[in-house]
Amino acid sequence: MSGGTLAAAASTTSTGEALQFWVLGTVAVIGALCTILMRKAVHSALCLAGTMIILAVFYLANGAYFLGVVQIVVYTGAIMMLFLFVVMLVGVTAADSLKETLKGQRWLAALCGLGFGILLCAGIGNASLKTWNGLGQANSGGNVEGLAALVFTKYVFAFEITGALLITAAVGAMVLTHRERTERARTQREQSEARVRTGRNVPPLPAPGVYARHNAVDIPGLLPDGTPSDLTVNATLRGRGQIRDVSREALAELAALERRSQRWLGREGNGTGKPSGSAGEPGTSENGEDGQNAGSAPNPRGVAK
Amino acid sequence: MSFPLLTATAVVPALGAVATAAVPAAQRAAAKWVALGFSLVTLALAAVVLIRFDPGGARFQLTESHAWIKDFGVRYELGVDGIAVALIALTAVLIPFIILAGWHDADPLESARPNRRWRPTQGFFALILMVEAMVVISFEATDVFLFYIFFEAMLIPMYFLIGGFGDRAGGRSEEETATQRSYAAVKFLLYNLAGGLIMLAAVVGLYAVTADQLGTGTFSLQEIVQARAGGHLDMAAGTERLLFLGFFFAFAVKAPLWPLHTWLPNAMGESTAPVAVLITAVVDKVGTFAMLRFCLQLFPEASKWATPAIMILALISIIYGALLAIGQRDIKRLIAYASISHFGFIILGIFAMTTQGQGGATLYMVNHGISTAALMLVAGFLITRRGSRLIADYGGVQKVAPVLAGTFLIGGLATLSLPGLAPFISEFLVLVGTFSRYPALGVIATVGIVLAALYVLILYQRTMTGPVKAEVRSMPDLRVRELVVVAPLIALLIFLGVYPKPLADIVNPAVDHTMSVVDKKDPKPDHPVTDAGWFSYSPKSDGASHDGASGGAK
Amino acid sequence: MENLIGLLVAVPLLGAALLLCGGRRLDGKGHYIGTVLAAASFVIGAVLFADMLGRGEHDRALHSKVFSWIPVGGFRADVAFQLDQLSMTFVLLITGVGTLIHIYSIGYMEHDERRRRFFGYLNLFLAAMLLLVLADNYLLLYVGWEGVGLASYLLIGFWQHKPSAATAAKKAFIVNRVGDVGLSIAIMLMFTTFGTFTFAPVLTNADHAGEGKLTAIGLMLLLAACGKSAQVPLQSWLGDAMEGPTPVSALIHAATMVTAGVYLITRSGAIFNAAPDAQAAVVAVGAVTLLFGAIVGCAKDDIKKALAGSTMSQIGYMILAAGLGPIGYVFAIMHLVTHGFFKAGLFLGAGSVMHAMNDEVDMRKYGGLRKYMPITFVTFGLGYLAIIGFPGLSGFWSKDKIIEAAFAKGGTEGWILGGAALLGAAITAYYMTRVMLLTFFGEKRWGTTPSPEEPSAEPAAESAGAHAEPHPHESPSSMTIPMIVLAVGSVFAGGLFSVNDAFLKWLEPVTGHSHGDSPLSAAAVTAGTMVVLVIGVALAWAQYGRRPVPRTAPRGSLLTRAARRDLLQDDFNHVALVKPGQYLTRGLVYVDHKLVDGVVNGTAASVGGLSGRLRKLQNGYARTYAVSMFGGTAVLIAATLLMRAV
Amino acid sequence: MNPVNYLYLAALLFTIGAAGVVIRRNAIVLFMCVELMLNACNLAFVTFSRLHGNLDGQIIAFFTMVVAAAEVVVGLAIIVTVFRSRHSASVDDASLMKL
Repeated sequence: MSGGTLAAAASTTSTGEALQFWVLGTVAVIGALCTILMRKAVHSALCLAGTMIILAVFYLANGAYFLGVVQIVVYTGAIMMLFLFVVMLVGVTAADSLKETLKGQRWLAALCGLGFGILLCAGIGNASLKTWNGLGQANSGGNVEGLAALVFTKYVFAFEITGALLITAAVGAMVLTHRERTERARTQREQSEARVRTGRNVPPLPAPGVYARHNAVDIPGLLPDGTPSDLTVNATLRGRGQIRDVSREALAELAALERRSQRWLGREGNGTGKPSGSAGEPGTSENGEDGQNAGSAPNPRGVAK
Repeated sequence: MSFPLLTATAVVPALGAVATAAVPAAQRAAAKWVALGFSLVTLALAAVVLIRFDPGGARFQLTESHAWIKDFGVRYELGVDGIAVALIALTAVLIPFIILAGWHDADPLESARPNRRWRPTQGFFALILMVEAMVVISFEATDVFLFYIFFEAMLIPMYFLIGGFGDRAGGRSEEETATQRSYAAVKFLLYNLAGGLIMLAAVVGLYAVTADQLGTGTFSLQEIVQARAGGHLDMAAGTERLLFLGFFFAFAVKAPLWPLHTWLPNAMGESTAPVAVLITAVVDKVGTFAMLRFCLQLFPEASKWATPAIMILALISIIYGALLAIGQRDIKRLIAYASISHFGFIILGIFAMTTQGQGGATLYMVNHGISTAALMLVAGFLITRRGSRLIADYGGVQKVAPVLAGTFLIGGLATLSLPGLAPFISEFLVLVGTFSRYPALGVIATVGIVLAALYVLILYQRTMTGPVKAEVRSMPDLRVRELVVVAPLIALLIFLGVYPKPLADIVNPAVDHTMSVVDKKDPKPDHPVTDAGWFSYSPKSDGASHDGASGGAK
Repeated sequence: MENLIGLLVAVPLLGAALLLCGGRRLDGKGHYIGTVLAAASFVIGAVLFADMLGRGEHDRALHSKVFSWIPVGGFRADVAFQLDQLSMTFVLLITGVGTLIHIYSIGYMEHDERRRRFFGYLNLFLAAMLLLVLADNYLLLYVGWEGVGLASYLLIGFWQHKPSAATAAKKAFIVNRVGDVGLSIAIMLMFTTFGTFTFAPVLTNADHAGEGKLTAIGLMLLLAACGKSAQVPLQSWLGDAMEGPTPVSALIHAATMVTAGVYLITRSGAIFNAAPDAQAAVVAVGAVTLLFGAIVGCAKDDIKKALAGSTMSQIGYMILAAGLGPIGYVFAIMHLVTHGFFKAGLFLGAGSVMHAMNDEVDMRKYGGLRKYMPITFVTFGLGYLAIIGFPGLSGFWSKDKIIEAAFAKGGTEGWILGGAALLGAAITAYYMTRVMLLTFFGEKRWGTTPSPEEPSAEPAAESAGAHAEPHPHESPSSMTIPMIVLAVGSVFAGGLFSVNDAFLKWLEPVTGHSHGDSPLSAAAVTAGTMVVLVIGVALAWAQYGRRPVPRTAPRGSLLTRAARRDLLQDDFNHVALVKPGQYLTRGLVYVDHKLVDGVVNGTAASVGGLSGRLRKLQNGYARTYAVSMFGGTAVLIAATLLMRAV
Repeated sequence: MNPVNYLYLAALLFTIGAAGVVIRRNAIVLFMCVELMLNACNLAFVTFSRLHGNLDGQIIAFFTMVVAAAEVVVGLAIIVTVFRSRHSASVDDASLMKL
């Protein structure tokens, strides 16, 4: 804050501000880069939020106190949260591969980006920005008052119009997201009849698998041969690809059970390894990663108790 | 101010178009009558214009002038000189006949009715009236921009007339006819649009030039001409030439001048005969008219600069068009190429820069309109009877339908400009006008006379004479409606051929003025005769004629 | 009086209008109307003639301006008539012979259902021809000039259902058109030279203009004359023109229209007098044609074509005379008139013969007709004597004078021309005697029916009547009376004219006259003519009189075969003009379609292809568009920076 | 240090944002990149207002924020709707502009 006042006064900045600029600026750039490079939307959002906060600091440093606050409150507070909500809606863990599908897109992007940046900097460079008459007297009556004066005198129409814009936006958002149910909800009878008509999975959909340790909607039920069935999982989760497969451990327990019973019956050697071998085969879900952490989490030892 | 006569003349057909289009789908007969009525009212108005116009009076008469787009100095300026009056009269006279001739042309479409709102008949006649309105106003406009707008807008109704109401007598499958028709329509549109766009560039350029020379840019013909005369406006030779070329290109496409002519045979061949008449007798005249009014008067110097090239092109058009007409197998295409040849004559006359040449060219526009209308319409009647456009499908028609054959022959004779019929006068004037300045060109152009005789007589011989073909044996002669269409045209041809003086008197002052703008004088005869009146000539007897004889001996 | 002149033209024109627009209801009496109107114009002509005789020699000319026709700038053409002795002569000839032929046609065309139209065309022709000779300026003359062309086109092609007739008509019109080009160019030249093309001022000031211009004008006029009067090299149409009905051949292609060329040259005498080169050309054309026509006439077996050949050569005489300048003008016109009489008579006779012979035209299938159709024989015979120049008959007076004039031209030129004229006279005697013998003497050769493929001019040849046994009979009086009248004319006209040079005195004020300096005395020339005459007749007699004539023509010498084909004129035209023309047009049609149009379509196609490729850029991926926007912005910035820098 | 560096920083951020818009397929991330660009602009505005010594730049930045907020609201709403119908938030899947 103090650095800000200093900067607002002087044409050149204090070392403090310079230091602040270099440090935070680097962070901001890194944040921005992360925003566009992270595979998961959530991470991007967080990085962006960071960058924005830094920008808020810079606003303050540039003597735009009001804006700085607004930046933090509105952007980092509201807008980024809105983003996060949508990310949740679309799927937190969903990460899109950074593999480029469009031919030559990367190169073009890089080229344009470089050219653009260089040109921009060149532009700033040969612009004659020598005399910095700071915001001293502009902010003399207080930054907020100054802004208010401007907003309600010079920019009053623009101000009103932005108000209208916001209202419109709000209404628009509601209209867009609100889904009117046009047709009557189908009764169970109709649904069953439809199922029979189509002939695909005639009985009602199976419930998700429920175990003593995993009681979650994102865990598919197991088929007799131990493979998971996606039918048992909510469509949205399936759409996001968030299915945790636990078929492997179930099979492992089965195998352990057999081994123990065999030990008791005193017949060793024959048949061992087969079920365990068979146990290894299934349990490949479409999301290997999830399969991994799902498999690694529990230990078979506890099951015995 | 007085009653805006010129505006009325243009607005009435426009209203007629609207009214005709508004006639409900059920009664198409009514639509036809409405269209005919409005065209007749237009004719009456044109007659009034003709009467109110005073040949000896001011250059532009019955003028109207209102500011339109102030910022660009565009004005709604109307005014007619003798040339415009003559051409307006021609248009107003021809349209009723075109409508009458096309009385049943749009009917075949009615049979296939996709829905209630489908009413081609109304559309057909409405479009014709629309074209009339636009043509008339572009004859009247003395503001370049105003002219340009209607010069271009004309294309829209024409496009639909060609593409929508084609000639079904191609002797081809329905879809092939359709493709040919749309090809012709698109070709017509593209050619003329190309010309028009280049002209638009020139129009803008003209505005720019006037703007930075006169201070305020203007499109008004009179202002620019006066400014030039007063020396306030002197364009650099280069710019003037470019602008001239921009204008001329558009007009040359419309006219059409070789080698920009190829759209005409397609358009005329594929469209119905009345529409073909509309194209060649009415719409194309705007092109030649505009050469006289805009090219020559806005850019006199450039016109003189370009004259040799244009004369050569016109000459090529004359000979080339005639030769191709001889080579055609399709009646309507033959007439189209004949028209190309005639347009060559018109342009030749315009750029000969002699009173005879330009006066002849103007008369030629009128006469060619009438004669081609007569020939083409009769050809149309013939084609609808036999259902084929190929010359080879006819023969001996004269035996079964003598009246039809007779009218056809008269139309043909007019086309080969037989003395006693109107076109002769204009053609001869053009030739004299050309000859008196460019003897060689004049002589070559005269060869066109022989070629014209060739293609007309070959056409007549192959279709009308010879043993009667089986297909034409049951061909009916002209009906009353058709006779009503043709007879007045022929009467007009004969009248204007015998007594063209009234027309000439209207045209001459305008032509003289154009000449004065271009400041060209007619070449003087080498041995002008003092007294051109009649006095008895008696050769010196014996003695004098001795040396005549001895002269023969030496 | 002046107003009567206009009436002279208007009356037959009215007749034409009536008959052509009148429709079927006039079919019954159309021919009477036509004839009466023709006669009326003759009467008017006679009245004017009487009036003209009543006036002094130098103020005989009348002039009447009807209205101003084309006034454009310096270009002033009036519809105005000028009736002087020269025009008067033609008026009488045209209306007189015309009327007679109208009468003749009443009988001749009796069985034609389109007789009304035929008379309409005849009246149209009269009107046009009168306009031609009465016009007081070249442009109006041009109107008549093409008008007679049109009439002749319509009449030659009167039996249009016959392709041969239609083709002949077209050919006639187009060849004439070539001549008309000459006339129109001549008019333009006059306009550029004198600023007017009215006879009087042009002719009075002719000698002021440069000789080069005058020569050009003269040559152009000659070209016109060649076209209309079937002179070499534009003579090819006359033979085919015989496809028309015989009265037409008599009126248009023998008596009047084809002589228009002679009128033109005589009328423009002043110009030719001042342009010796042009005159020389005229003379050459005349001499060549008179031999050419005569030779063709000798070879033809078709009676009408033979007569056509003779017409050609007789007109050759006239042109020759006219080309001689003041020495010859009068005699040219005189021969024109007498020729009008006897050639019309001969044609009518031929027509009557064909009428009798079921329209058979091949003379080798005639023979011995004199006892079957005496009147025809006598009239035809008189015409024959007249044309070969039998002493005392019309042809003798006029042709003899021309030969004299030819010699009077003086110098070697004179000798050559005179010789040609004499030779022509001999050949004339030969082929006319041949015609006479083949037709009227010898034993009858028409017993068997003519086979259809033999040349036949008249349409009835196709009808059943042709194949019946022909039984010659004398024609109805409506046909014989005109023949008799014409025969009388062809006997006495020449003599009448020559009584103390009446005709010479009559025309001199208009054409001027000079006697030239003849190396031979008139008597000598006359003697020479007589000798060659006898030789010609004797030859013909030796060939056709003594021994019987084969029904089918012998192969004949090379010259004969060439002559049968009009001395290869048509073949020449075909090879030199028609074929190349056809190739040219075909080629141009191809070029127009492939080249001129091809360029356009090619452009269209290429644009289409290009856009098709560009379309691929629009792949629908928002990010691609984003990149382009990004790049675009970069470019914009660069542009602004450059602007700033510059 | 010369405050012009703020401008350089803004330019850099803007470019990065633009590049992100071009590179990323996920609509949400795309939007974040747009936000980044807007913020870069705001920074520039603020710096300029410091340069000129008046508050107009800040006003503009303020408006920009408001507009950005509105844009985000609507945009995200659209994304949600699209996701509902197509079960995907990738912009490439919505290549419907091509017929």
